[in-house]
Amino acid sequence: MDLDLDPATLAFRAEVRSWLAANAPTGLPSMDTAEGFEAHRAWERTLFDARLSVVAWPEAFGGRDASLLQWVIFEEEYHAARAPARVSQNGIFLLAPTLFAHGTAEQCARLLPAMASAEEVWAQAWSEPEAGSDLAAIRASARRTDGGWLLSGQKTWSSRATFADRGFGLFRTSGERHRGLTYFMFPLRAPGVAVRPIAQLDGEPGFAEIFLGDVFVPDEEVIGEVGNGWKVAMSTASNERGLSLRSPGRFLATAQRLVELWKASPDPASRDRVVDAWLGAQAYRLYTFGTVTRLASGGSLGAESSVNKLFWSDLDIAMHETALDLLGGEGETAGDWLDGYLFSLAGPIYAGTNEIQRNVVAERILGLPR
Amino acid sequence: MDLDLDPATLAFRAEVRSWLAANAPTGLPSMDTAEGFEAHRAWERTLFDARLSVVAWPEAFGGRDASLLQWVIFEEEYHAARAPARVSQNGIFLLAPTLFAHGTAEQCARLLPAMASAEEVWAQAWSEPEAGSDLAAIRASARRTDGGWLLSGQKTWSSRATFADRGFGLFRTSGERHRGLTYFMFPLRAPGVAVRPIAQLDGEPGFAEIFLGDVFVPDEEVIGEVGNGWKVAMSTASNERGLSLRSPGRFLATAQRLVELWKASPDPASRDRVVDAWLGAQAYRLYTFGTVTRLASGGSLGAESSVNKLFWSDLDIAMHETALDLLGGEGETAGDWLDGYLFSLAGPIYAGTNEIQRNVVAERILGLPR
Amino acid sequence: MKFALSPEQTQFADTLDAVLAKSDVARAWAAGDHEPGLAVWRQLAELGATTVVTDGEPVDMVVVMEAIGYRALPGPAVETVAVLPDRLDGALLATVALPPHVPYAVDADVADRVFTVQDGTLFEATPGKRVASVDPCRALFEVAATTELGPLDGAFDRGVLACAAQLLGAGRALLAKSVEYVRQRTQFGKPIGSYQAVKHHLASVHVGLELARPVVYGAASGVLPASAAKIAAGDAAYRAARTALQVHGAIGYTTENELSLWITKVRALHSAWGTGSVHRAKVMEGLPMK
Amino acid sequence: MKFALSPEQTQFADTLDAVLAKSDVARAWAAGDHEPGLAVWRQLAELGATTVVTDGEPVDMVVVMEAIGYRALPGPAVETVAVLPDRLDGALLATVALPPHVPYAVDADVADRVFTVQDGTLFEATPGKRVASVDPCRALFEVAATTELGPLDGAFDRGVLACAAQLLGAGRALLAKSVEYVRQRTQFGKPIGSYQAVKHHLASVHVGLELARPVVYGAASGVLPASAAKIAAGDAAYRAARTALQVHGAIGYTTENELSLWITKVRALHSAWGTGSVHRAKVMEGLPMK
Repeated sequence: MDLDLDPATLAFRAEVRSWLAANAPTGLPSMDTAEGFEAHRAWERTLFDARLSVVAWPEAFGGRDASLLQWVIFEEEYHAARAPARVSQNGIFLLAPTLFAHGTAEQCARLLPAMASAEEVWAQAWSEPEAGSDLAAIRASARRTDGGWLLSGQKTWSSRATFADRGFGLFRTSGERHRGLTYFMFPLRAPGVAVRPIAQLDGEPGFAEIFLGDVFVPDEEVIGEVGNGWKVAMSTASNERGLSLRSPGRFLATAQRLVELWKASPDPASRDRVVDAWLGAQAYRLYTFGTVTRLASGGSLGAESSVNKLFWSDLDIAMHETALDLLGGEGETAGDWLDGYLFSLAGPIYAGTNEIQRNVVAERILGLPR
Repeated sequence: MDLDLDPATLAFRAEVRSWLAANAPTGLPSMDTAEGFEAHRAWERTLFDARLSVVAWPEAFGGRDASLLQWVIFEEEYHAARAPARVSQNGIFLLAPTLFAHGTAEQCARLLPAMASAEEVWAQAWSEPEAGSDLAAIRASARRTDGGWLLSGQKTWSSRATFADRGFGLFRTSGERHRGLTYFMFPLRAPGVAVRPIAQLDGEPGFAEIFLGDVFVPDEEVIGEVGNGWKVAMSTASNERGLSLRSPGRFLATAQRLVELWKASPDPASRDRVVDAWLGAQAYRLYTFGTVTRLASGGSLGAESSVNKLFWSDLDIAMHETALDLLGGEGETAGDWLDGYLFSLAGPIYAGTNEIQRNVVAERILGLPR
Repeated sequence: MKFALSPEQTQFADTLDAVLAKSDVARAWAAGDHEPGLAVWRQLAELGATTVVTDGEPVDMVVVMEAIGYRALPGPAVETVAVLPDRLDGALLATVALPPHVPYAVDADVADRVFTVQDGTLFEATPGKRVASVDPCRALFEVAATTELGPLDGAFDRGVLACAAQLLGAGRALLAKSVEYVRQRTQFGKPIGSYQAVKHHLASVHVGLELARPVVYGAASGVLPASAAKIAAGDAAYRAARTALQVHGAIGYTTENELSLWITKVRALHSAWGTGSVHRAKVMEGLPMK
Repeated sequence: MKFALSPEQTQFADTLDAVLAKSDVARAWAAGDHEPGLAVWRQLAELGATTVVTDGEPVDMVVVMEAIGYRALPGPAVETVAVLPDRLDGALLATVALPPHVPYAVDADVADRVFTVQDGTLFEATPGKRVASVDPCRALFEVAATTELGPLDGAFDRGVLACAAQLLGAGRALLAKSVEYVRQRTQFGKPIGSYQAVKHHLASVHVGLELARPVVYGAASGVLPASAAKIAAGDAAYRAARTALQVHGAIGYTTENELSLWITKVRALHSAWGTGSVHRAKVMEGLPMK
């Protein structure tokens, strides 16, 4: 399949492919174990040293100023090589876009290189026990103190928080529901912070609860204006749902493995499910190239990111279910496919449940009444 | 498959089977044409003369006092024989249960035999332009006059009204939303009544609009008490959604035809859809026998009829879609299967849309908050 | 492959739609009165829409067929625009049967030229018995081959892609009509479009169409097989049709409402030019092991 | 076939559930501490639940397995209750592998007796390597056949039916837990169970389970093949599991919440004792042309 890529992008693709073939490790332990976390951190450092950790970032922060198209191509190669999952993903895909859009030059210079090299690994801290889909119901608070703020409260379902270094999320600085929130970064390994790991379906503590009791953070840990946290968070929330966290490469690689699994032992009754999985990945790829083209000509990624999320989350589950069904009695024990399956199950839940996303599509894109 | 039927029921089944084999016509023109309507009316008369038109009714009204179980068996045989669709169905399946429950002895004696022989064919008149899912929004009114009522207003989507003799529905006798409604029967061929046929997807006028301008009906055409029409209608609404209008026989017969279609030219990729169709029909059959058993021991068919309706309406469409897909390029022209397909499409809409039925299941059966 | 239409293509699509939007010719066509529809086809021909395959980029053909699908224009569109444009010889409309997947020639009673393709060879043909389609605007005819005209390469694939584009356009129209209806239809005192069930139905339709579109255009660019386009657009449009009927309720079930033109056409096109099963078999065959 | 449980069967089910409801033994079992679970199994054995196949009506076995599924009791339930009850010889638990569809013997580390069935012949067996299941309560073991014990008729079909009944019970539990959760969990100021999307998800689960139940009991009565039961109950329970996770959100994704016991077990049982494809092939094979 020829996408008529320009020579520079083709050269970039070739470089990434050969570098990954030579360098990408396989079989790292789960990043949600202490040992696996450090192994993944070390791998990200290697990636960073090859300037492949954050290719689309400015060179000053460890990137290559690559185009968005090249980043998508990088992701295709990364997943095709079955290179390790990115332990730094909460930082580089969720926090970094916010820093680029709303952070100060000082914040960017101080935080981004260490994020890109995984010297500092970040955990997201969006949810609270009473604030899931209803994120504006946040209760955790920030109280003004000399030169900074005292953070208190409880965050939950914080991915990577079990082993990460720092967190980011919204805290209440006044009583107004949406306008009383401020975007903070904070340490996870500091006095007053307690992290309680929570085991996920695979048995590993992929997320955690974070308890904060008057944890001091200086003023420079606020992103954007005080009281403007909701808008700051929402302006880049589409990154989580849309392009960055789920690039097509992941699904293309899974689809190819599924086709190979089927062809190794073709069950005609399952053929259509396999074709649909493959086609879904192709569709998402071309759709993404369309989005990238639009963004490159100055468009923005708004409610449309909900379309992405609905599609990839359903596709991901369907592909893994198909694989498990193809495996028959071995489906119950199929390590890699089961890991991917359990991971896929979180797709329709996190980053805004799919029910919320369908509301967004209906109201903001189709214009249906609230 | 042996259901351990009692000897009387087995004998009844044998009688029905052999009578239908000898008498059931095939290839009648559509009942929604003038010619077809009369052909169907004549067939129902033949059926009535064999006392097979309304087997579960009392003998006095033309039935056999058959058990509900036997009625289900009758339906299986009727559909397996591919006997004609019942032009009298609105009367015998929707109005008759209401008359049995709420009608006077005089009404039953006067109306039921002529209904059973199709001497009088009935049309339902539930919907109005502004009252579809929201049936209590009815505006058509009944005004008191000497010895009776004057009906005025507009009804729509009235099945069979194009050629039928009489109609039944709710009319407003006071302003209260639910309690201001009264259940009336009325003539369709009388001064002041105008019927405008409406062509359905198959091009035939399967339903119609009814315009009533001060149409006189005597007091004996009210069922139940004045102002109690909503309760009267709802107490037997489950018949439409549940057992009677969609007995398992219809789906068993369709499933068998689908299996034969598939086996004549087996496409392995479609096998599972065919099996699921067959299994769905079997499930609905056994589920119905369970319902019949429960009703026979004094249970009632309430919100559970919504479960029926959701199941059979989805099943019906899935079976016909599968058949059309199996037929390839001929699917576009497949007379019988297309007729059945277009018919099936109405399933999730009429007798309360499936969206309303899912609300009912969630709220009344599962107890979720309104 | 380009991932956006060029300004010229966008303008061409707008021009076509302006012509098509003014036409309300389908009911007349179904009743055998072809003249109003033929007038629209003449306008399209003047705009070059029936010769884009020979004159333009492959994507242009998809632009034309999507526009035709969006407005449910009757006539042998796939056949004239995509399959036989170089056989028109100045005529307006052509039609063709390609057994087994296209057993009949649509609108052979009105097409200027009638063909059949057998095993890759094109024949002139004469129409025989008429067969009823679920879409009253599609008059189907059996055909008998007469003069052999030689090989016709890629005819089926071009037809498949054109059919996919037509389905995509029809699906988009069904969604647009549904959105419009549920915003104004009220029940229980509020627009039915404010109910979450209706919202979610239509949101799913939107997602399906949004992801089908790049597959259709990708197939036009040669990045994906034509079969992929038919699968994606066929399923998305069919879902749009089913949902449109469901949210419209009984009014969508009448031929009085224009919705039925799209609903029956999508059902017909879903069966025409190879079913999902046919095309999934083709796609799987072409998939590499690595 | 009877279409309702007898009063005795209903009472038996209630008695079993009273025993099972008091047990919270799954986490211990998963951690290798079998004693609390074995205590429950001893109570079940005293009630005759492990010998219903030899002593009772076929439907009784389904009653037992549905009850076990509802409470997610760990242990080789299908194997002990349905496949090998006449091979217990006074022991509490037995397990068996039946390749190809049951490649491993579950809980062979704790079962008193271990078997394998090859081509319809029963062998004593010794457990080998342990293999991890998605359900942490299912310890799977490779087995090696030792002494031949002769033919064992109907073993696979009995296992399939028992697995279907267990799935049906698990599906019902998942729905009950979901209903309970969405009634009390509030977001945006109201219970999430008042949102139409949540209502419709759970209504569909209910319909699936309601229609699967008569298929399972129909298979127990010989009216339908065991494969039909596995298809219907497997799909209904799987849908219940997927929906339960979705309406619970992240809390359902933790092993701290008991929901995960059912979710992972349903996924495992969906794969065990023959997949949907295996059983659909069997059903189709058995369908008459008329």
